[in-house]
Amino acid sequence: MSTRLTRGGRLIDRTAAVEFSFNGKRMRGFHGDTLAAALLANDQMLVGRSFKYHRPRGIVASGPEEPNALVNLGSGARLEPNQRATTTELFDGLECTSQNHWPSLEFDVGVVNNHVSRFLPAGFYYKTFIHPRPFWKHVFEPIIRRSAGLGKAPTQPDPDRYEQAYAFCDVLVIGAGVAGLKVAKAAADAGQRVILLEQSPTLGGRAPVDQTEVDGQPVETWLSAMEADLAARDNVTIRTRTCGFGVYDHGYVLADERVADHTPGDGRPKHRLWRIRAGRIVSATGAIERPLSFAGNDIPGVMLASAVRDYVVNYAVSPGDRTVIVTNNDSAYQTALALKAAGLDVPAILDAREAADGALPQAARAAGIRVLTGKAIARVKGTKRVTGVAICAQAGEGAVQEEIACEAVAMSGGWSPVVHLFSHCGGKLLWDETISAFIPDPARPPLNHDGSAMVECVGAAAGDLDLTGTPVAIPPVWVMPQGAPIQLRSKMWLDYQNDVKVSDVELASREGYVSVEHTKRYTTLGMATDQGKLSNINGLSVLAETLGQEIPQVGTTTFRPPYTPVTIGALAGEARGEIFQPLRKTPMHAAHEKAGAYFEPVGLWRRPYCFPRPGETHEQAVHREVLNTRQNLGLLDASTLGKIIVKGPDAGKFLDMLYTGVMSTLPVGKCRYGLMCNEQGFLIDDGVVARIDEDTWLCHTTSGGADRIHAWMEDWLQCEWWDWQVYTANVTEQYAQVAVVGPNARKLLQVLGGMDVSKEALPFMHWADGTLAGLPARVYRISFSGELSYEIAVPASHGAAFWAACTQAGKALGAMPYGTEALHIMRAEKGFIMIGDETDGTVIPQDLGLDWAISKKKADYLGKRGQERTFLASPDRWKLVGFETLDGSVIPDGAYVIAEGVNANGQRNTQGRVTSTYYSPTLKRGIAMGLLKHGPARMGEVVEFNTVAGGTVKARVRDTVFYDKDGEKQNV
Amino acid sequence: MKRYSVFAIAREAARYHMGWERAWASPEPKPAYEVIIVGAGGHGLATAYYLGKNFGITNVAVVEKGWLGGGNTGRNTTIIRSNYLQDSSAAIYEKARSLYETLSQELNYNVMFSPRGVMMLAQTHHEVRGYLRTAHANALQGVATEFITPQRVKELCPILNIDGPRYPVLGALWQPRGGTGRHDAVAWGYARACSAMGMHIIQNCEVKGVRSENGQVTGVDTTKGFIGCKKLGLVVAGHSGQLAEMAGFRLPIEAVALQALVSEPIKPCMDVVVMANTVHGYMSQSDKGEMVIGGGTDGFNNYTQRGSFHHIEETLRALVETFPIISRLKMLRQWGGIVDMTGDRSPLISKTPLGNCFINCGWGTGGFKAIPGSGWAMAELMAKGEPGPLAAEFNMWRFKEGRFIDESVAAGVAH
Amino acid sequence: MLILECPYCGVKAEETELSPGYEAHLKRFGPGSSPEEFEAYMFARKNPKGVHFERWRHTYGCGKWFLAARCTATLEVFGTYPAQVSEPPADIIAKILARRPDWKPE
Amino acid sequence: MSEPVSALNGASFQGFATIREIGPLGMITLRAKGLKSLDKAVKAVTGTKLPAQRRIEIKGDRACGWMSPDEYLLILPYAEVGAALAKIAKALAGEHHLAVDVSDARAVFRIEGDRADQVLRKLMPVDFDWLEPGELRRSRAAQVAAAIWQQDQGFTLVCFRSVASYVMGLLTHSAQPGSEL
Repeated sequence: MSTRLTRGGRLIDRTAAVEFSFNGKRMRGFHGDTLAAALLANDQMLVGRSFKYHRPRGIVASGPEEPNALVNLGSGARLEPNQRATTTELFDGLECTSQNHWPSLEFDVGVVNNHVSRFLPAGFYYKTFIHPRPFWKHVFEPIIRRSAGLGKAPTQPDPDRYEQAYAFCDVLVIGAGVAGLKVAKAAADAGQRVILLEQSPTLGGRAPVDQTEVDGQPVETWLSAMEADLAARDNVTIRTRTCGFGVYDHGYVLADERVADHTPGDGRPKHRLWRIRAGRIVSATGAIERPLSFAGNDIPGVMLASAVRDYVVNYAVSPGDRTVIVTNNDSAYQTALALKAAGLDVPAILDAREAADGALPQAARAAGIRVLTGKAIARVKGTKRVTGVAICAQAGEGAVQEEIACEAVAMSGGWSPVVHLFSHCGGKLLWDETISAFIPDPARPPLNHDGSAMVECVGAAAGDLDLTGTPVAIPPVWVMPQGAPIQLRSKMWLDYQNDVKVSDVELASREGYVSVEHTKRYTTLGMATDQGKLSNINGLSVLAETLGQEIPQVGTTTFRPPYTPVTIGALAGEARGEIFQPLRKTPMHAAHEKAGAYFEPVGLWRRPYCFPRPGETHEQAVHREVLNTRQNLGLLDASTLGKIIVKGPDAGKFLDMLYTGVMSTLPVGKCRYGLMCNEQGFLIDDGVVARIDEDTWLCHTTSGGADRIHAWMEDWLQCEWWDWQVYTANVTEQYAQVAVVGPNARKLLQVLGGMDVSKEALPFMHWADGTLAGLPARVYRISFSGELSYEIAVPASHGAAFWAACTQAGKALGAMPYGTEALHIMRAEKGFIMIGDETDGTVIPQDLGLDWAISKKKADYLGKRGQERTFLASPDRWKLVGFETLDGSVIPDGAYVIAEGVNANGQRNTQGRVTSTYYSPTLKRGIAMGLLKHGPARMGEVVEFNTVAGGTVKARVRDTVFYDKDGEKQNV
Repeated sequence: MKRYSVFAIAREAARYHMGWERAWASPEPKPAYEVIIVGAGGHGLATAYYLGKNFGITNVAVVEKGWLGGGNTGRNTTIIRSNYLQDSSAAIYEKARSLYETLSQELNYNVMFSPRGVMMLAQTHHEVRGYLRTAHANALQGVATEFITPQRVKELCPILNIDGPRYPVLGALWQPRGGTGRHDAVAWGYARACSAMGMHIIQNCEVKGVRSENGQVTGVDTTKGFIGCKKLGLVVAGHSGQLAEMAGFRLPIEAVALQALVSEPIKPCMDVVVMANTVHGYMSQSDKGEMVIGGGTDGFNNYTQRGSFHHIEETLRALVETFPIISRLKMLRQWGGIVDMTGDRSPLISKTPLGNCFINCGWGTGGFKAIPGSGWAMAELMAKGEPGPLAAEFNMWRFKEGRFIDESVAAGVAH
Repeated sequence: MLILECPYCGVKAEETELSPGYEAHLKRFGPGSSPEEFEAYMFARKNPKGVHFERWRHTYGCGKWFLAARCTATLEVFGTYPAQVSEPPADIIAKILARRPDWKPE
Repeated sequence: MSEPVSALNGASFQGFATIREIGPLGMITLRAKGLKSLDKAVKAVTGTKLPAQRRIEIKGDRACGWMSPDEYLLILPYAEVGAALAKIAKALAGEHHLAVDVSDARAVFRIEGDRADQVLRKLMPVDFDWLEPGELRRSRAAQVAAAIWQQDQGFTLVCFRSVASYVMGLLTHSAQPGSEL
């Protein structure tokens, strides 16, 4: 059984006991433990089930490469699926459960897949479940989905906070092992600004476990001195628990800091995403040990040799009393020595090499350990945990020579440098024959913005596996034994989580899925949550063998970020709830909230849609607001309308290019409606332009258009007509703007007092500056509703006060606030177009009967040439008309006018569509505008609109002005 | 071609699956073919397949510079839907969707078409009107969609936060027979079927030049030498501009990066595909349990297959707001592809200024769902030399006339 | 995640502070131009895999448009310069040629 | 006349740094380039010289910041804006320029304390190690435009008025006790 040793454990604090639970079972560990170490200390060998065959799974590794020991961590709102036990720091009260089994970890019904695994080879699902057709969606797929999927889906919103931060440095070192620390120090000595990231809580990497000395000093002495040295420097920042997980272009690196994973609920952010911009990136990310492929290498108790060493040395955890070592290189001998030093039994070291005479093998022999060279594991015995191994010759076909009882197997198939960060942005790799691994090619690094090398690797990440002072050679041993028959190969796991075996890769190759990407995708090799950290090279080598090619010929797969999976909450950062997105508020926003407004988003703004009273539906409220405005007085917060000042000697000329009409001739003091088109000719914005003085205009835009149109103006001024003397300023937010609308509008302004707003002093389409209610105000006499109407702009800082004054003074005049929906209905009753309703990016002003707003005399304006193209100039375009239903009903939103017959693709022909359709409370019937082929020539004709239910609605074509055609109401 | 079936698997299991034959052959190129398709992605392979199946043209080579299905076919979020607004789009995407319904049976290869339903959320009143318009258009186009209530949205996708607070769900456009497929399998299934018809799929063969005489195409220079042809189809997505340049014309196309990502797998919690265009995010759950998430495109020309990470962050913000439970899941893998965007964001299936050279490109962010329909229409165009009704509107001369096929006009986007 | 130096304010701005604007040095064709000229102005974009001249606006900074010479295949930036020119300046051309000797300016 | 009210009416938050909304301040956007009298016009309003690229010249409660090659931000007491605009108009009469009151279009925050920079390091893609005293940096705070400079042992941040509560939310989130960098 695996257990806690009575002494040792460099990372644990035996004075700080910690309680936790696994599958409801209470267990004890120590502060400093990882969850994996603590589980092993409690003899929890079986920790999960595999993806496809639901085979028993135990802990294999000790770091982020762990494919098996994934747990549901926490519960309720803090449930976190697929948490790696090997990188989870133990804390008091930790709860976790194992994954992917039913009803229990020990007894899992899904294991039936294991018993029929012969019928479920790689890609079996592509070859079956084809008939009968509906069965895929309704029978087969649900079964497959349910048996896949690993961890539990959370059911509640995440209660934790996340945040992000920016950092800048000259040199970013990722990985604080000996190599990383040395680079950091050298860069710091050179006066550079250094950031050093380390994914684990402590510095030193593998050195404290694997080395006794660094630069002639005891390793712990060297490390503390180095740590103290770096910590004392102003130009070095060290961040532990921070994984640099992705390298992006131009020196951009993302790192995930696990701020409070080990102290959940303490109020600190759970994670912090670092966005680092580095001049140079040094990847000191070490190497990951590879498993060996032998039959039964997935049985709980078979572990990486380095992991066994880590558990013994760092956590004083024994994987079992008797551990067999199997290896193709010297490093695993360290495990044997460590186990021996901890008083544990190592019955044998099986070395696939014909000879093993290095210092470590000699030391092992000297320690009395039985070293068998040229040997392999024929198969591992046991089901839910290892009970022994059968030994054979590596050179043979697996004839068993001897069986050894043991509780654990520590394997080492060599080491793969962690080249991920070098590869993320296109760095190329070389195959190193000596260590049988891909290493970064320094001649073909990823490039920075200036063309220089962006990432360099050092230490083990660069292939320097020289841990003990002697050069390391790792011969290729890809399958054990070399001549293993298919029966054994179909029991050799490459990808433990996804259940991909040697035989699966061979099958893929046999079927022609020979590109490494095809093999991966066909077998799912390397697609598990460890992203192939343990399996990729072994799988690739099997593929190369079956193809009779060299590994570099077969190639490697592309490494994509992230290096280890990153919590999505950290990537979303602070942006949730109230600060999910900026929510733009007008100065009157609080007053609207108080008045019970129902808001709608308009871009990032919130505008009141209507102001429902208790017991009123939104529709009832809208209708009341329309009628009250038409009969008495309505108040609209129009602050969101864009306001852009355009000034300069060439401003008139500029606006004449920008608008379809002429603005240069607008007299000072007057207003004019204008349309803007893009170069394609399509209508993009509209609004009223006011001439402020000789060389100043104020352009109103739609609410959504202010920033876009301002940018559009600047684009033309900076990039095309840069010699024109024009300045613009977006003053949208400087003003709170209130539309005072209805028969009592003038009366209200008179009550507020301070300005002559009579018909004579301020005629329709004029503006004036003055004082209202004691505030500086600019009053525009314009109307978007057909009523007597003023729009009043006051400084935003006085907006709330002005709104309150209007509301207060308006009480006696029947004033009510109205929202955007009432605004829409009133403008539709008047036949005014709305950008976004009548336009959709494919409509030109001519389609909307707005020819009166297009200058015929101007040689040019933006969009003019576009509008001359054949399709846009066609007489057959759909044009704007009004519609009224024969029965007074409302035409459904989005309905099309149907035409006879079907087109070549069998679709029903159409000849138009509705663009605005409302129930008009004023006229007490449905009204609509829409586009119709040859529309203006078809007045009085009855056409049919479709409904989604398959019916039709008959409507008569008419003009677009439903209300007060002669404009008597607005011209009083 | 040996048929795939559960019986075949049982038979092979007895001999440890040693008897399976290659899914497709890997021949060396012949000196000439009747038709060469450049690009062995989904669209190219489907074009070849329908040339054979619908027109009996099997003297076809599909040449591919890398491995088949290795471009955008293998990099997308596998959404299949046809709830498009414009008639010509709806026609070709619906053709594709209906072909997907029976594609597994037709190819004898399970492409795992899963009509689990696609919903596009309406989160502003403007979006409601846009989707109502699409629903009315679809009703006339023969595309089965409906506009559903927020309550129905919640029933179909319980993990959705329909109450906002920022963008409450006001309804959704629902296409019950939309869904997902297994992207690699689509390419592999077509490749296997093409190979069975005797067509040549030539991988690791990059086209370096296009040859012509008297304004007619005569063949292509490749890394495996010159290969002659009577007709040439360019179906290479992100690299269309390069191929067009070799053929001597310029396309209304820009190449930009589009990104996607998946989470670690979790047990099934989402049975439908959800697209939330107001906040720019879409998500579904794969059969493996991964949440499959699509991001936005970069706004600059890019051939690196790497996008800018802030788009991923924007997408994830939006999705955490929409699906709060994903906050504690982990992003497992992110990647990018190069998409070719045309001037109206709709594809080109068109003759070109070069005689007997045809182009199929410009699928932008939405190509996977179109594969069978695109191949069908392209095959018809190449076989007859003139477009059929499916391809007619997608000619490359529409830009000169200003005759756009603009899908962005409704609230919809072309993912 | 690009960084580009704004030639107006000297800030090494990151991509999120900028807005991209696609191809630079377009010549505007208005009324009177042929259908072919207008189509080319609107749609026939250079889409090179290699050296490209493009527009960027320092949106979250000084608000100015500037131009950049960048490689679309490696994302290397050769230089940035103000937008008020109709063709790339000589020093930018020289910088490109220093790193891409085979490149031919149009 | 009512008193002008700033966007958040002087809201504040005490975390590991102090966040205060201040104002309203008088602000004028002045667009002009290479004019002879520009120095004089600015001096008349703010008492400072014309700032160089990316600089802000501060004098008491007045300042002039460089916003772009042809744009300056003039800061002065709110009540004096009208008079200042008149001064500018007079000084630059006949020359091409644009001067406009933007006092009400902005919200202004102070971020103070030893670790004030950390609050901003979480929100802005700006290398604060290299932000010099007297440097005005226009950038982005999370999802909105913002300008910042160091002043009196802290930072002043200017953003648009409509997003003031969003920015307050950001600053509050970033200054939470326990979340020091």
